[in-house]
Amino acid sequence: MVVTVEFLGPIGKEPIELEVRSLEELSSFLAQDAALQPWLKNSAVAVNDEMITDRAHPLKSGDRVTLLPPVCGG
Amino acid sequence: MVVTVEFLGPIGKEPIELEVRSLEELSSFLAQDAALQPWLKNSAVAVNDEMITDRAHPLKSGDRVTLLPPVCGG
Amino acid sequence: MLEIYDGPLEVPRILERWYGVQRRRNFGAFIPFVGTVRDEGGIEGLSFDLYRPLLERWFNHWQEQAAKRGAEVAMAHSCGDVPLFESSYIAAVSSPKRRVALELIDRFVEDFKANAPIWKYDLRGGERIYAADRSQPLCGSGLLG
Amino acid sequence: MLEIYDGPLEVPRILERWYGVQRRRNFGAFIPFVGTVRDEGGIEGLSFDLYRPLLERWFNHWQEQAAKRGAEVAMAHSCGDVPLFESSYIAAVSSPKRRVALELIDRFVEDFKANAPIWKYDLRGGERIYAADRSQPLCGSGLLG
Repeated sequence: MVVTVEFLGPIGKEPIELEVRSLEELSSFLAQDAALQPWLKNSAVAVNDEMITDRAHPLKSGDRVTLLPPVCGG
Repeated sequence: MVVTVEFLGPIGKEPIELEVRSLEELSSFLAQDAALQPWLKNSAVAVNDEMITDRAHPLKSGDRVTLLPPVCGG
Repeated sequence: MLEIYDGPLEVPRILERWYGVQRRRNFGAFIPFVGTVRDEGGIEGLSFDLYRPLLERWFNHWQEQAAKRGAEVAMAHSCGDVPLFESSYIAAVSSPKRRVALELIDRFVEDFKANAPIWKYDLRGGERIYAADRSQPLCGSGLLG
Repeated sequence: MLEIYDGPLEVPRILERWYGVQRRRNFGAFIPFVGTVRDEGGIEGLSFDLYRPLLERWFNHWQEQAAKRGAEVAMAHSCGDVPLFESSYIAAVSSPKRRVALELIDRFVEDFKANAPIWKYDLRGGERIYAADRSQPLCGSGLLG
């Protein structure tokens, strides 16, 4: 059950690999990093480049989870 | 009391000079030309390049009256 | 900037020039609308007459309205014949921010369609035929009817 | 047509190319929106990161929506640094008639602002500072918070 987590744009953190089964578990793990806490509150989440809005979304081995902080194009 | 009357775009008629005192009189005069009748019904009127919407607008000597048929720019 | 050209517009040249002007004036949003003659109904092209004194008056009024919102407008239009796939019309709005420019370009183009003193003709078999079916009476029409 | 460039956009070249394509396809209305970096707040320029896989997905969805109305969209965006008075963004809509193009350019640009996965930074003193005050959380943000 290894998933890769990517942090985009201004979060400025290298990707990590984690053993987690759910977004719930992922959330608990990432919350331990104080520098990440504000980003968890305002970032959207994609799994394998699909936007996810349901915290119950299951994770499977090899999934790529992406954190997308607030955007401003143009 | 000589006014000049111009016919724009598709009306395709040369300017004329007329002795008329009012738009009312001008209307009666122009209505005698059968070819002009449909244009009188669907054309707007400017006097000295000001759009006029009041038939009671007075005319004075030297005025330039312009008939503007339906438009389609672009 | 109201520009009248004989025949088709050189769209890339006009856009390049207008773009250069507006960005030096610190505008963040530039929206041109380009109108091109379509191949439809078997026409060979379109042709235009325009009445410059009232067109300038209409345009100047728009420039004043745009200025009240910190924006600017520009327009180019053809006079005479314009073949298929060539362009006869460019309207543009520049403003510091996007929202004003997006609102104004819509109103500017629609108001142009309703009120600019321009007459359109289809070109068929070398003849110029008034596009009566696509033309709209100006406000106050029928005063002499 | 989704085009990503390192640094500022060559706006006249891009517009000329897109204009050439759309008019050969018998579109009557072509509306580009050009976004240029303004001199404000003492910045030296802007810089951008973008996430291409989701940007392409977002763009393709728009292309499908536009196609349902007989229209097409195009977009160009900068990656990396863009100095003052240079442009970082062009969005364009082409359609047979004006009304659809005017409606779509507004929605396309606003939806881009809300949903395109792009991050903006101010350039100050050679540093890249996240434009947090001008950024908007994407739909569904806070899922892990």
